[in-house]
Amino acid sequence: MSPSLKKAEKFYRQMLLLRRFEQKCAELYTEQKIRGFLHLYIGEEAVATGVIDAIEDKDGVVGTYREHCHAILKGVPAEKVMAELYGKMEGCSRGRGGSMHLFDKEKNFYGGYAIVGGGLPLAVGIALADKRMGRDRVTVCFFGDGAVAEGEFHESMNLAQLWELPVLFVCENNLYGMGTHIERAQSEPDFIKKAKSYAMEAHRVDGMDVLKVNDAAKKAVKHVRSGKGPLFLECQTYRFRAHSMFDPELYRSKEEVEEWKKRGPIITLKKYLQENGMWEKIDADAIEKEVEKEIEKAVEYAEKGSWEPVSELTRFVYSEKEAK
Amino acid sequence: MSPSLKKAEKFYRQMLLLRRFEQKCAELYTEQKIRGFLHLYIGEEAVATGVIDAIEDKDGVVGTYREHCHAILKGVPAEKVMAELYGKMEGCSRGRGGSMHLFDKEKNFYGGYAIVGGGLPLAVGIALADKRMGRDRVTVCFFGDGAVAEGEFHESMNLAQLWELPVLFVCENNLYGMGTHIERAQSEPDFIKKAKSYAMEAHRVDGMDVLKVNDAAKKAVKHVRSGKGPLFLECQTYRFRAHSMFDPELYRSKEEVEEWKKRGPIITLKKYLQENGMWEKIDADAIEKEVEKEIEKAVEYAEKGSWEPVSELTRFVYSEKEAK
Amino acid sequence: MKKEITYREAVRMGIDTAMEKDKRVFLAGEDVGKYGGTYAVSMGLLEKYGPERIVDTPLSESGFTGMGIGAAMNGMRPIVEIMTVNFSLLALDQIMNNAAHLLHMSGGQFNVPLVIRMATGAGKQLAAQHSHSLEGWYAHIPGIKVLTPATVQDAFDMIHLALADPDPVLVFENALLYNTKGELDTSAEPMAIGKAKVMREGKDLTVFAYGINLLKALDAANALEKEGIDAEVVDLRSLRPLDDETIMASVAKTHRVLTVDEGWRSGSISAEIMARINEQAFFELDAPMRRVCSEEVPIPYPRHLEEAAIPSVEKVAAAARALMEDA
Amino acid sequence: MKKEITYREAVRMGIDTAMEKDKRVFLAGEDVGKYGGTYAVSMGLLEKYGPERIVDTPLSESGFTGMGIGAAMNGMRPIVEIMTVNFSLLALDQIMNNAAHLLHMSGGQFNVPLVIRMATGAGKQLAAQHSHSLEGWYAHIPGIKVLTPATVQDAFDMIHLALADPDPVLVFENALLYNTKGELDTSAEPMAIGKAKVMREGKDLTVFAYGINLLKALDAANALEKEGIDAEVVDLRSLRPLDDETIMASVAKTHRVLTVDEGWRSGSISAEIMARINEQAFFELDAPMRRVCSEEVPIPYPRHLEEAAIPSVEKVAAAARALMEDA
Ligand SMILES: Cc1ncc(C[n+]2csc(CCOP(=O)(O)OP(=O)(O)O)c2C)c(N)n1
Ligand SMILES: Cc1ncc(C[n+]2csc(CCOP(=O)(O)OP(=O)(O)O)c2C)c(N)n1
Ligand SMILES: [Mg+2]
Ligand SMILES: [Mg+2]
Repeated sequence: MSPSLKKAEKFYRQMLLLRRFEQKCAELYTEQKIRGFLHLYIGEEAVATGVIDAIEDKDGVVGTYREHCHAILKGVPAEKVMAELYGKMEGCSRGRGGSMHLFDKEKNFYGGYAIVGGGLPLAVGIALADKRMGRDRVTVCFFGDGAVAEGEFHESMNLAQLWELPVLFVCENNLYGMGTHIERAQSEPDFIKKAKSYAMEAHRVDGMDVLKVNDAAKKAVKHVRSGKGPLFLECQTYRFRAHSMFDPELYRSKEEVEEWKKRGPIITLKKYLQENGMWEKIDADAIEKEVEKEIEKAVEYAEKGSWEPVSELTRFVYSEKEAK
Repeated sequence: MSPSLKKAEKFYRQMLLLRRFEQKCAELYTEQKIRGFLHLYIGEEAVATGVIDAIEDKDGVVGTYREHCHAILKGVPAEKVMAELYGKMEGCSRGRGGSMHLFDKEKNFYGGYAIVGGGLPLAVGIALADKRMGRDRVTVCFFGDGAVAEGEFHESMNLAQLWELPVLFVCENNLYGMGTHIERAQSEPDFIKKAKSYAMEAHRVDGMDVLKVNDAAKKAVKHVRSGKGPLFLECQTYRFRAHSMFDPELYRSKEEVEEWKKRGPIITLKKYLQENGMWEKIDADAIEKEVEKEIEKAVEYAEKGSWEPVSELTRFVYSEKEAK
Repeated sequence: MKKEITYREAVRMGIDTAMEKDKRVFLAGEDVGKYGGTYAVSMGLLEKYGPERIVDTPLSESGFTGMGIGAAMNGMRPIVEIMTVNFSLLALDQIMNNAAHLLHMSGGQFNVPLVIRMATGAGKQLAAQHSHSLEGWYAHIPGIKVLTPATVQDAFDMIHLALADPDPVLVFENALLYNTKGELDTSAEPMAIGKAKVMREGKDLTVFAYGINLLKALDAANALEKEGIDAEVVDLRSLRPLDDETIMASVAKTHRVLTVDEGWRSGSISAEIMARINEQAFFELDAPMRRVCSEEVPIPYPRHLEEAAIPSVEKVAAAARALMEDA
Repeated sequence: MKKEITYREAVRMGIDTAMEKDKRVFLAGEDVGKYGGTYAVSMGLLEKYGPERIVDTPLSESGFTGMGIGAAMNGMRPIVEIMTVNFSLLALDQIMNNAAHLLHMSGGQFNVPLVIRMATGAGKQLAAQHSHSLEGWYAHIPGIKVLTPATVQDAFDMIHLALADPDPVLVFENALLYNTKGELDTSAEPMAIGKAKVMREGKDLTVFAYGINLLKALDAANALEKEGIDAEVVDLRSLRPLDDETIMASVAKTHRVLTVDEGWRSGSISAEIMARINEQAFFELDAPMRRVCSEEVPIPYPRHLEEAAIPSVEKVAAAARALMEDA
């Protein structure tokens, strides 16, 4: 713990950017600039922020359909993410993927996957390749509590541990898979027990506190990078918004949401900084303004972007170049 | 423990019947009377014998492709099983299923399933129906150690426990899934830990000792029948023969097999009976002869059976009667 | 008895009336209960029937589909909702190897009176992994039946038809249809499984379609009418079994065939319809049959590319025009 | 350079030579290592390459297929063996939603140079759950390629062709072919993916087939020859892409078409071939096209019923005769 001022400021800036970015997304969705499904990460920012800070550029990330923030944190420019949400050719997936399928090969962002659980086996394979090719790389795989019920979770956990692969499994436990509470989806909601049933090292952390997440993630990444095999990190968090933009939220009370909001990741960090005399050293107003500007820029970039010509629809069904 | 003489004799007779039945099958396979895949249970008889004795006629059984013995023990006449292995219309599945797909609705034998793991969700559903319809019934689902790696195992265990269904999961842990030893298939070979990760009651028993299996099964069935939810019973056993009739057995040593044979289920029971002064009270020769006769009868029945006319090939793709 | 309602309401009423009538019927799937159904189809049913009959499941498509099969084998009448066809691939082993095969491979002993409902189709900008149209593909599997309600009446009727069937029935509800409106007559005798329906009589060509594409075909037919082309439009309704009789009768009348479906072109249900017409009515044909299907690409997110990838009224009309020009 | 070997040996040699040449290639699947492969294809390779390159996997079809996709995305050249096509349904979500779609939905960034091998087909009395022929069904999926080696030469060549391809390639090896023998010329230039091959020239009709049914078609052609019917036989080799050019050229020559495949009749690859010929060569046809496919039943265990359910030399010959009688 006790982060440097620089790190604390970085986290604050990042989480604010993510928050404002997604608030803007919600706005743009009602304006119908963004279409399809839009799953916001608002409330959960501390998880991706704390974890992705703990890895390096060369490391890989596999995400879900709720991956805007992960992509941005991994270095995908916010403007390319926004352009993707618009469906513009300048987007990080050429506009074809939209919100649920962000990709950036250069940034080692291996994608957003919309079939729940579908990304886990890929992470196993990416890590296997790294191990076999002798590369010093870690793959981080994010997924929700809902995914834990899927068969692919089970198979992937076993394979990763059996072959001692460099994967960090990060479970973003926000208590709900859509409208289904974990208690109604899991006969044993204690996920640490599950991880242990694969003999996998496992830790749990308060996912609303970016500093705690970061601490746990650094230890986890160290473990994985050292060749000790995979690790399962459960981050206990909460989604403040609807599951996606269509969701009457009949399955939880306003009070429950309000209760969690009190421990929101940005508030929690701010409180820590205040209590540790760091808050005054940060120019929060300036950060807010910079963030606003970055988002404006992203929107502008997306607005100015172009539509992929229909004539290119069939490009990349297959590769244009031969394999190397 | 300390079974009645009657029970002990029953087990001895049953296991001998199963053993001789399958030895005959192996013979008939080389004579090409039986074709396709043939998976023998030889060495593992104590498991099915001990478990199925613990349930009632009304209870259900779901098996795998290694299910001849389970079918016979559940009351499917040996002759109908043999006719099925011949592919004759008098077989318990009209000859269409063969070795891997024995069915007998009347006997509540819900079938042999050849997709590993594929039977588990069915057992969950059968048990769910019983619970919802208020029937006092238990469903026993048999599967191997190899099946534990499949996603369907994971999903089924969770569903059964979540809904507290009357299923008894019996894992026939014979250490190998085909040629792959459990240590090379499972990052955590301790299956009790796995069951516990679903908060499921779990026990392990020596699967070479029919009396121990029977004891454990009786307790397990009591638990399940009393409405306390499912139970996972691991029976540690060993297959003496090849995985199927095609198998060079490169993956294990002759010594290993011989070591296990010393604790074969029939030998183990015999030794127990001898040590407890029960052996002399059993007319082993008579049993042997009766068993021989029953098998002869079964073969005769199968030989005399008829082939389903080709004109009936398309019958029962869909039901002939309306639903009730 | 007759009233104007949405397709969504018709499905809900179908489930509701069936559950009232038969205690063995239950609905199970992800978020069918507390959430009210992703497409709000089952909204309110949990309150009415309780969690034992409106069963929220964990994300375990293979597990709960297999559960439905087992429950059906054991005397119940489950309706399993697989939220969308896109997730049904995870349950395909259970659907093919168990649901579809059990009756035959058990020699007629175990029938599986299971209903599986799924939302299907593209058109909502949900991108590659959420835009599949695989109902024609499922129609390849012997042992199951495949229904594709396009109208409010069928949305209601087919729930009852499917539940009354002794064998597994898959019902594909195109997600774009949920908000469409139409008249429901609950006292009407439902048209049996396996019957296609001539929705519009015509003499120049026949358009075969189902689900959302039936509406596109009807719109195209209206446009074509103004150009003097008189298209017959047939709602296939059931992709397995296909109604050869109605199909061939229409071919014998119009002698020109256009099929429309949203599956990827190669190997979609259109190919099967064309193959059958070739076999059964070859000499009735005045011109090669044409098909309008989806382009052979994963469906992209942007509206204009998605539209370019799937059938549209314009594409149907254009194909019909071309068909009329064919020698 | 030329030698007579079995199909099994040819596949093994294909894998072996590829692994020697390229360190990025590895083979993973159930029992490919210590057991030597269910069909003994990989026998001896574990000893040669060790467990990091001949990888025994647990029973986790979805998991290890997805693993192969990830490894392919990250610079390796995996060959994933799904023991038989029957188990591939468990991996279908990974194959369709990831392997097939990744390149397109990532806007061209992530290609997936993955090879998936599976044994396919009936004929060994393995009953309903172990007798599927789904390769034609897989050919519906854009983004993958589907190869069906029928000869020893192709069994070898196609491993190399598939590995050289930048995209996912599924190779279906009919289990009955493993023991067949033929000549292998390792120095021959392999015939590209997507090319069909005329295996027997003829002028009266064309039989399109692949895999085991190619052999049946050739046998039927020999029988027909004695009756004065001169059949051309085309080995499709690749079901996706299909070689329209070769197909249409043959139709233009013989004017009569018979397709043979072991998929269930409705919606098998034969329907697609017929649809394309209807579209591209309708006026070349002298008679309706015919197809010989599997009956629409789960394949039963007994020999006589299994034979009745799938294509045979006799059925092909009979269909050819009938085709020649058609007006
Ligand atoms: C296999 C599959 N089943 C169902 C869905 C529909 N669906 C999308 S997200 C979701 C809930 C997932 O919950 P969780 O894994 O906890 O992630 P969260 O949305 O909470 O981040 C569901 C049911 C899907 N996309 N994929
Ligand atoms: C899904 C699936 N994958 C692979 C196979 C091929 N196979 C048949 S049995 C078997 C091993 C199963 O091992 P286990 O569950 O331990 O049962 P055992 O044979 O030892 O009784 C395998 C790999 C199959 N039938 N189904
Ligand atoms: Mg969640
Ligand atoms: Mg085993």
